[in-house]
Amino acid sequence: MVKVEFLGPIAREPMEVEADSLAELSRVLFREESIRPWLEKCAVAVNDVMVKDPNHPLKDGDRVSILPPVCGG
Amino acid sequence: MVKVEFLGPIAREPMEVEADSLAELSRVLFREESIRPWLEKCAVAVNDVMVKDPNHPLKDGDRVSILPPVCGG
Amino acid sequence: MSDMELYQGPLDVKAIFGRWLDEEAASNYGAFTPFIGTVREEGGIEALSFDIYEPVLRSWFDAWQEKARARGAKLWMAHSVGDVPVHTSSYMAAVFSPRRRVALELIEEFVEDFKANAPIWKYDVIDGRRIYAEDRSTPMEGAGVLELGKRNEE
Amino acid sequence: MSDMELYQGPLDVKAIFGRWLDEEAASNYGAFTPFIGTVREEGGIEALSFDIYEPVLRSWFDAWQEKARARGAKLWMAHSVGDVPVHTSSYMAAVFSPRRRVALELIEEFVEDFKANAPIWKYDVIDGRRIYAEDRSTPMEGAGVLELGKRNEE
Repeated sequence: MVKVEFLGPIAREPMEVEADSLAELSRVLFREESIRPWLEKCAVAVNDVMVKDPNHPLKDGDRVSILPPVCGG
Repeated sequence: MVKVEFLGPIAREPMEVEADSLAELSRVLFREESIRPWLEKCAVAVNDVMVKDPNHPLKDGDRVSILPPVCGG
Repeated sequence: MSDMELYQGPLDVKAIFGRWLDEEAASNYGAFTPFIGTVREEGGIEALSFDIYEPVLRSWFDAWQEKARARGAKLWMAHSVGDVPVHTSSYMAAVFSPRRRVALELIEEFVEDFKANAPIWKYDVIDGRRIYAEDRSTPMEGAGVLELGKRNEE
Repeated sequence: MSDMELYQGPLDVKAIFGRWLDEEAASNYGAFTPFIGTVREEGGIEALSFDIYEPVLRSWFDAWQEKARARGAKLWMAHSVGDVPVHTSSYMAAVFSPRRRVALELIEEFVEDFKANAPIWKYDVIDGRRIYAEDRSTPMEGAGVLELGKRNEE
């Protein structure tokens, strides 16, 4: 199980997902109506490290953060 | 007569010169041993306005400032 | 005192500026280039509001601090969390460097990358309500990494 | 208070910064980019020293203020006259602008042109003696306008 948290304006509680890669996780997330519109604009961090490989492997206990478009300053 | 003043590190008192153009003034200045080495690196202001035309006319009472290389900050 | 500071509410710009100056007073830097971002009164907002994801902001900042160090320079940064009323400041950054070229180049590069990649979310506060500033927001570097799931669903 | 300030000796950086901030507190600018130049301890100097020709500096600055205004921005500047000991500051400049791009671009352009064209002469102070910093100095725009005299003499 990996824990998925949604940051900033995505009004969604964290969820627990069974997935052994980012690709697999993304298939699960795209089935969720409330999350789907965000996903193509979002970046991802696994255990607080930014990840750019869509096939990045996940292991039990990983924490995945979904980061929507930003605007600091 | 125009008044010529030497700014910054040029250790030279102001002088009064008879000249009706910058070109004429520059011929006079180039004859002065202590000024000559400065002149090709210097810019010129007439009555506090920067002048870039070597034939700029001068009239009686004009104040000519000789500005050596700068380094503010 | 850390070189990346987060504050609840608006920044005390003079105090932070003064402290950075004091911290580096003996460091023999010749150029100091701060950037201060202030909330403008426009579009009927009463404040901006910010969410920050600190762990990723910290690693983003630390990577920049390394880049600065490699060029002989040092970075400082402060940002607000929560509501920041109009005409008060939410963001300060600064470069100290031996020479002016590095300071001027680095503050520009840092601030631009900050806008694009710091994990901070901005909201307009209008009539006490927080509205995500979606139109001014930018997908971070690496956005789209979840597209594979979409393609597989189609 | 003028927007171009000359001071005998080192600048009180915090006081000047604070005053500029206060002056523009209600101007609704979103970005504020100061530049602060500090005297580095190097080459055995105890201080730098400066001569300024104020009338030409004033017109140079006023022309820049016009350029800034045309881009919706505002400039401030302060500089020392006379001796400025190591680790104290001799130069401050700042841009206030509605938007960050203009502020970042303008402070860089302004500071670079300042170095090249502001009528200020710098001296190293070593053992109490003032030595013109000739090797770091740059002929101003328009230098060479007196070359005609040389050619005519040759």
